[in-house]
Amino acid sequence: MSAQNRIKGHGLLSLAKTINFTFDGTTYQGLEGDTLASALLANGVHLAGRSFKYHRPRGILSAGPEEPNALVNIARDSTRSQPNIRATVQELYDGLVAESQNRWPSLAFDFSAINDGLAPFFPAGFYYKTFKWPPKAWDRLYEPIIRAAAGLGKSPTEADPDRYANHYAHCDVLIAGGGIAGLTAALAAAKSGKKVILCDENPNFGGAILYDNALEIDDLSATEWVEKAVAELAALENVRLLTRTTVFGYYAQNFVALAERVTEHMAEPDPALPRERLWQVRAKKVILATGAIERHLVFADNDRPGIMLASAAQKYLNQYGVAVGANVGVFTACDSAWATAFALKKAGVNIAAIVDLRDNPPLELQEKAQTCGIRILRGYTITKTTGRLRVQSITVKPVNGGTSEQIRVDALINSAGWTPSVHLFSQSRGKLKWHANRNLFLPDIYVQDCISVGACNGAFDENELIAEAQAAGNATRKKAKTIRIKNQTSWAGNAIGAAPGAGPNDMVKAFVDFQNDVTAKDIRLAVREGMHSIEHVKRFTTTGMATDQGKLSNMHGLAIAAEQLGKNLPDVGLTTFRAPYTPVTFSTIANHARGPLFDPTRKTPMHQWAVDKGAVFEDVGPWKRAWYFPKAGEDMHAAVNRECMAVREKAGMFDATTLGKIEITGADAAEFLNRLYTNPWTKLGIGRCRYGIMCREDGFIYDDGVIGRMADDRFHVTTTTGGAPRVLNHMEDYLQTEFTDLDVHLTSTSEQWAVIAVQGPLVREIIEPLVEGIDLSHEAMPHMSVREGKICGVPTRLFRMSFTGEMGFEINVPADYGESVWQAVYAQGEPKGLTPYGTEAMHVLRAEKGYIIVGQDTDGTVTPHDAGLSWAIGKAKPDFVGKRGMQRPDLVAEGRRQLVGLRTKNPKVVLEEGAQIVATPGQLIPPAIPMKMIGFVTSSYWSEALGHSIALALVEDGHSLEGDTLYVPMEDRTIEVEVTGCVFYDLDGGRLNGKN
Amino acid sequence: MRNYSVFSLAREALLGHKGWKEQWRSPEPKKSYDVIIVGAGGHGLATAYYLAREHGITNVAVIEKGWLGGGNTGRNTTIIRSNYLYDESAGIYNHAIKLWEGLSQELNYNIMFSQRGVMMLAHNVHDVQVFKRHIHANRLNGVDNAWLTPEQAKEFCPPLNISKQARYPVMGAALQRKGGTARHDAVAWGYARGASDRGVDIIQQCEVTGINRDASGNVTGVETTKGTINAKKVGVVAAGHSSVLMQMADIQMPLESFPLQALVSEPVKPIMPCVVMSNTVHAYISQSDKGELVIGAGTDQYTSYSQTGGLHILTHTLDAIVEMFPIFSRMKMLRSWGGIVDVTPDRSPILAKTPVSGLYVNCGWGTGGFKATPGSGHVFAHTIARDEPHEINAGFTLERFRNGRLIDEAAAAAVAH
Amino acid sequence: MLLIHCPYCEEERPEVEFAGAGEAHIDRPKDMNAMSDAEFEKFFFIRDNLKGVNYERWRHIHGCGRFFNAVRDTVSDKFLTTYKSGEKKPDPAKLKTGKGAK
Amino acid sequence: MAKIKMALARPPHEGRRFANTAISIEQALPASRVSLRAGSNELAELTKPLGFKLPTRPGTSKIKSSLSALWLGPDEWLLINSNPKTVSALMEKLDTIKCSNVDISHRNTAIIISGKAVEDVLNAGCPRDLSLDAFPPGSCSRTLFGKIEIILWRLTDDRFHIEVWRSYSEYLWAYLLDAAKDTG
Repeated sequence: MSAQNRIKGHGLLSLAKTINFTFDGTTYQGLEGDTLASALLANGVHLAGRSFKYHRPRGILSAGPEEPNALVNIARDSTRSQPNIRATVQELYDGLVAESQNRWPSLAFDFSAINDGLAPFFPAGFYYKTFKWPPKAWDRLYEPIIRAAAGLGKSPTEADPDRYANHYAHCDVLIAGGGIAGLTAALAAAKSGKKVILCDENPNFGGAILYDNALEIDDLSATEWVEKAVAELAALENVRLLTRTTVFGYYAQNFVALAERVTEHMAEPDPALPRERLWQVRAKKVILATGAIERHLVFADNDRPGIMLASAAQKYLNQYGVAVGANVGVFTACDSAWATAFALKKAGVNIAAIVDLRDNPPLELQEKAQTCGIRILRGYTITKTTGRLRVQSITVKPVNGGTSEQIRVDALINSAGWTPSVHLFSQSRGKLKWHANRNLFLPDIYVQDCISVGACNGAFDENELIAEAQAAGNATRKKAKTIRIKNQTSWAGNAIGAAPGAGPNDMVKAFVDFQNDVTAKDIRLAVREGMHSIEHVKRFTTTGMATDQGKLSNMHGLAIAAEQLGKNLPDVGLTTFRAPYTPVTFSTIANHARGPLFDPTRKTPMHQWAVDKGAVFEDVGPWKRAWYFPKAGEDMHAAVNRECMAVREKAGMFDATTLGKIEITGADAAEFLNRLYTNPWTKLGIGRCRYGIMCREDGFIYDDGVIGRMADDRFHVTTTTGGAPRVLNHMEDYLQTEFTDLDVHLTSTSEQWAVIAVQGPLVREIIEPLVEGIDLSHEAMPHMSVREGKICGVPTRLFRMSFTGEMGFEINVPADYGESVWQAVYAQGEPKGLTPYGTEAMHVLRAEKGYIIVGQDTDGTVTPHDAGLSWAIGKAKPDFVGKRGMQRPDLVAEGRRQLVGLRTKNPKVVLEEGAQIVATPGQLIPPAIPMKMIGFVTSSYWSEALGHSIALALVEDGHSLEGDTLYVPMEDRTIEVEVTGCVFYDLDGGRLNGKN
Repeated sequence: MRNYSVFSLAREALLGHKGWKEQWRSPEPKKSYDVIIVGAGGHGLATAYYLAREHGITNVAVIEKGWLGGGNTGRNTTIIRSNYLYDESAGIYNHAIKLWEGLSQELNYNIMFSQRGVMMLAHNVHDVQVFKRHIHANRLNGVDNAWLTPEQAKEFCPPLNISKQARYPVMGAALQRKGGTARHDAVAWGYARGASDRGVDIIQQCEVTGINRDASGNVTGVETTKGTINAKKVGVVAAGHSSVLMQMADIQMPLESFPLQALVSEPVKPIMPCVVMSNTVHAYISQSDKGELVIGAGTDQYTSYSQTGGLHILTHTLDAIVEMFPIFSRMKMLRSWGGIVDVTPDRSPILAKTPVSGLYVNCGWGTGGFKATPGSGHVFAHTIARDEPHEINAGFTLERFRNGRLIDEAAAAAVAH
Repeated sequence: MLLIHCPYCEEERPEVEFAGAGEAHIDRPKDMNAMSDAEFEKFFFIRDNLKGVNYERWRHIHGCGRFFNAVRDTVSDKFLTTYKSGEKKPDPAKLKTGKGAK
Repeated sequence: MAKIKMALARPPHEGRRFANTAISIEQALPASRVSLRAGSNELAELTKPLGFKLPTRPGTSKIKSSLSALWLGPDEWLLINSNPKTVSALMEKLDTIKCSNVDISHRNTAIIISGKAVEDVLNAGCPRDLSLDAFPPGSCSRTLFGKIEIILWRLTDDRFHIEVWRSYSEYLWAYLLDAAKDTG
């Protein structure tokens, strides 16, 4: 189809550069530089969408981001489907495919439009009053229907292949809005040496001149002036220009968020480019030059396709060379719509009439209208419009009564005047002031280093606007040069609230919020129902809550509510403006943090070796840890049994690198440990280790680990894997803020050392040949000792310790050597049966010995006493963190849950971790709910070495129940268990020294 | 009270809806009341409603600094569940669920309680252990909560990503089918209407500036921006402002108030059939009846009464959402906002008498208060009326921070070590 | 994202480099064992949680690693000042709340 | 006893590099690193073993031949010697002085990033103002990059040295490459 409404000699686009696009399956022709909306209008298409609630046919209303109606789905391909795109903002590209939304079967005939006929039954908030019976029917019947009807577009259904980027930026001056005000401020700031970022949401700078190009600045046409200004700025080093970039959020301390649309306008985007980029800008000063948005008039049936904002019609004409109709009516309370009428007339469009609510519009406008033969209806309103899919006529009537007249039109442009865009100012938490004489909220009290200039500050006159902008931008004392302005368009005059003919007694649909189908009636009803605060009105009617966030509707809603309440408008309150200014893509905010960059994945130096050995990994905090090493045909159970038996009978090796490590140095290191751990440390000899427990002040177990003394003033502390950062922070806190008297320093060495645990009866003979300078004999190096020497020729801190109950060593080597030493040890031991084992086998082995895992066998409510670790509390110590806390009444009371062992009566049954424990079988049949639970299973495994299952549990007064029978009620059965001690294997611990 | 029904709606439709009366009265405060509730959020209004309905105490004022339901009630993500670990928690949240189930009918106000199911994702072995512990405890407490395999989780919530390649693959989920969402404003309005109709005065735009006591320290009423209002009993239900109000009675609270943010997407056709929560990946998401994805973010790290938070908090929320639901990558954030949540050391609420005779407090719900609204109001009304706690809130005392008998839901979900 | 002046690095740094560390000027008693349960409760659980000028601790955890104190208005979130831990509580009356934060 | 086979060092991302017209990223060679902690009274004594006065102005560094000292905190410096073999000697020298010295040569690894787009690429993940006036050559600081902690050290106008814990280096590489995609 060719574009019949494109007018030669108008607009900034080249008629030569045609491109094709499709809308609802029909292919149309547009021009490079078009928006989807301008291209549709060029092709005479006004009908672009359906409303949210009544599914009324809707046309293109605006030419900007405030558009509530023309929302479409655009899909480059199945993975790049994008709902709710504003046709008025989307730039056209060759091959663009757009679909209308929220209609079935077609846009022209939408089945759900039946809602419109039933509208009387669906007033604001109707759903609160019904759908209550029968009780179960709400989420089974009514809600699914309401949900299906609601929603606009469809969510994408495939993962998004595009990339998104982030950029943190800093500047002296950030300017939001690149109209005349923004450009002027930018020039002034840049010339006074400031680092400037200027951004605008449109593809080009210019702002309001995109509507009004009659203006002359310094004897240049507005367009020429803008080009010159932009060129001047682009040439400056200290200026960054960002187009297609929306300032969407204004946060504390001048932290401002921008969304840049990088590729959305391209036919074939370079895959290297991000689709969108988030800019997080810290500005010393923010200049808001966000302009103003024209309001529609609230009158009967003001939502028909073909009815649009006057400024939009002017933009379509002046920028895109598109006439929005051939016989256009004008309905206004503001001078600027007259200018649009004149421009359209000049372009050969018939103006059916200018209907002005005001009795006395400015004389010069009336004279000009007369000279170009436009009919003027002063003091008139519109009481009715016709046309289902496109407006066909308007019915006009004198405001003060009189006879009606129907006038045929094929489009109606209207204006209620201009609303300053104070959204960002309000987001900055500045306070607005109501100016009754102009019906405007304007910035009043600033709380951040920020200034509003131009239309968003109420300066509708270019001379005033430019002076403001120069003053705001200019950081020098120099007086700014004066700029000459000619052919200004007046923005004077406005109307707010319902127009005459849409009053409380008129039974008409006069739309305030188009997308959410909120009429003046709805707002009056809300007030009648007791919604006296604008927040209530908003929530009850949903006005201002659609995707345009009330850019057009807020002021009207306020005015109508105020009128109904008989209050002054500001006393009804103003709903808070919230970020974002316009909707922002989730992934633009997430940007790089997707897929592999969602969260860092930490791997040990031996990770690849485990991968090559076919290990299955588990996530432990940020770490990937080898969980078990299945051989061909083995399931987890078989692999873990094999790994456990290897450790018990021969030897196993385990990657313990992820354990946290902290080097504690300084003359008072031992004293520091005395205060931070429950155990005593002063007497720990050099070369010896001890298991330590850490509590917080509340006396509950916080972390644990083995600590070795390397020198009088140097300790090697280990922490749990997940606890490492927390523990270091906890220690630093006490060191820096409480125990400032101590000479101690803390350094994380978690990643300095790769740690290879070798455990089992054969480990000594396996590693001995690799070790230099350390005597590994029992006598020279007993259990719980540490030595420094060399292994495989590299320095090592070699610990003699065990988390399995077998003789064990933990080989610490500098991380770069970890893999190589691991391989050497494996090569040495493999012939003797040395077997790599994972975290699961480690868990089984330690459970057989009753060693706890903090966070599994304890849960932040368990004291060392509860865990059976009273022996680890330094009774003699005057104080340590947690000592006082564990003396509180409830922590010393009877009936606390204490850690015990459990054996199932049926040895083959393995309890489920987390299973709850009850005392009396009497509760069981019939199951009396609720049951009194006296504890739960914290750890539970099959013990291949013992030939029966084992479990650890926290049980009320557990320590005194040894030998008793308790019950574990499962869904299908009840399991009998016997309470035992925590140690199941090698009760006298002889194996630690290679005995038994 | 004008009955709400499809019939009254139809009748009004033909009369241009001129017949609807205001849903609640907006009276000027009287000199004195039997009970004053400070705070007209869901919990406060519910308390007033049950005082009137269950205990015949109708001479009640609910005093609100702003507009009713304008605090956390109107700002939260409306998740309702009761699959908590400890008996006390399970008790009160399940009490709430039972009340939720009949609430629309009882209030003659559709609060849109939708039992679409709340699914909590397990991403590592430790999560699995913790969730299993919850599931077993819940079963013995009569609370529904079921374990799902990743495949079952995907079947229940098709948009979910259960790929093994995910950074934190889904290892399973705990599903409470009776959990779901409700329409937050409707809850406040429904209770307000019900309370007002029973004689309760709801006084908005009236800030409490002091709590008055007699010589022997007993409460005598409150000072407000609309003058002195007397009452022998005052219940403070002020969420984020609880510390501020309690300080007026010289009571220091174990509370800190943090900013909590939430956001919604543009509305789309139904895609999320249930509520999904992940503590490990830090994201909470559901879809409203309007079609917006409703997403809860985390708290900022500093105390604040500003009702605003940092963008980096939303960044971490949305990267988590996109990780769990890659198909939502191109969805757009439509609106974000902040509330003030009052957090106790053990993350469990305080619903109790105070050392000051005649003063009662209901606070500390942190990020999870909405789900408890009916249960909380119900037992708090009992506590005020009888001057002694209901057995269901007997454990939620102030004293527990002195004797150490905490109800530590947070600790019980301790991080894997 | 707040901008926080680190008294050790002597410049303003983005909030994400810091970790909030709760209310300031709660000292650990020299003799914990002499505390009553009530005193322990106050020390460990009770917080001012003031609406307005608040004294709080921060750690420049991803910077110099130091703990320090700050005076911040919890209504505007503006910092009145920050100071090294161990220094005494500044008098809020003497602190001016300027435009922007700091 | 048989001769022990010497273990091999396998530093992360050995020899890894990326370059386009605007940015170059390369894995730094292994080096000696010591975390040095000392109070103000100890500073004087340290001058001799180090061969220079430690920088005491926040966020500044000092380089003398192969040894560099980076101010990280009021009592904390990172010592880097480009020769990986010198760490034990350095540790021993410091052992004789009242200070805290901990060998972290293997805890950290480093990436060198340079080119005209270097500030843009770093600002994709680092929230700091990296302009020359705010962060001139010689500046160094612990900070954040995306979700990880790094030490950022500016060597010249368009060349940075980034220290990172070894297990985070994979994330750092991936992020830098992602950020570099649309440069050059």
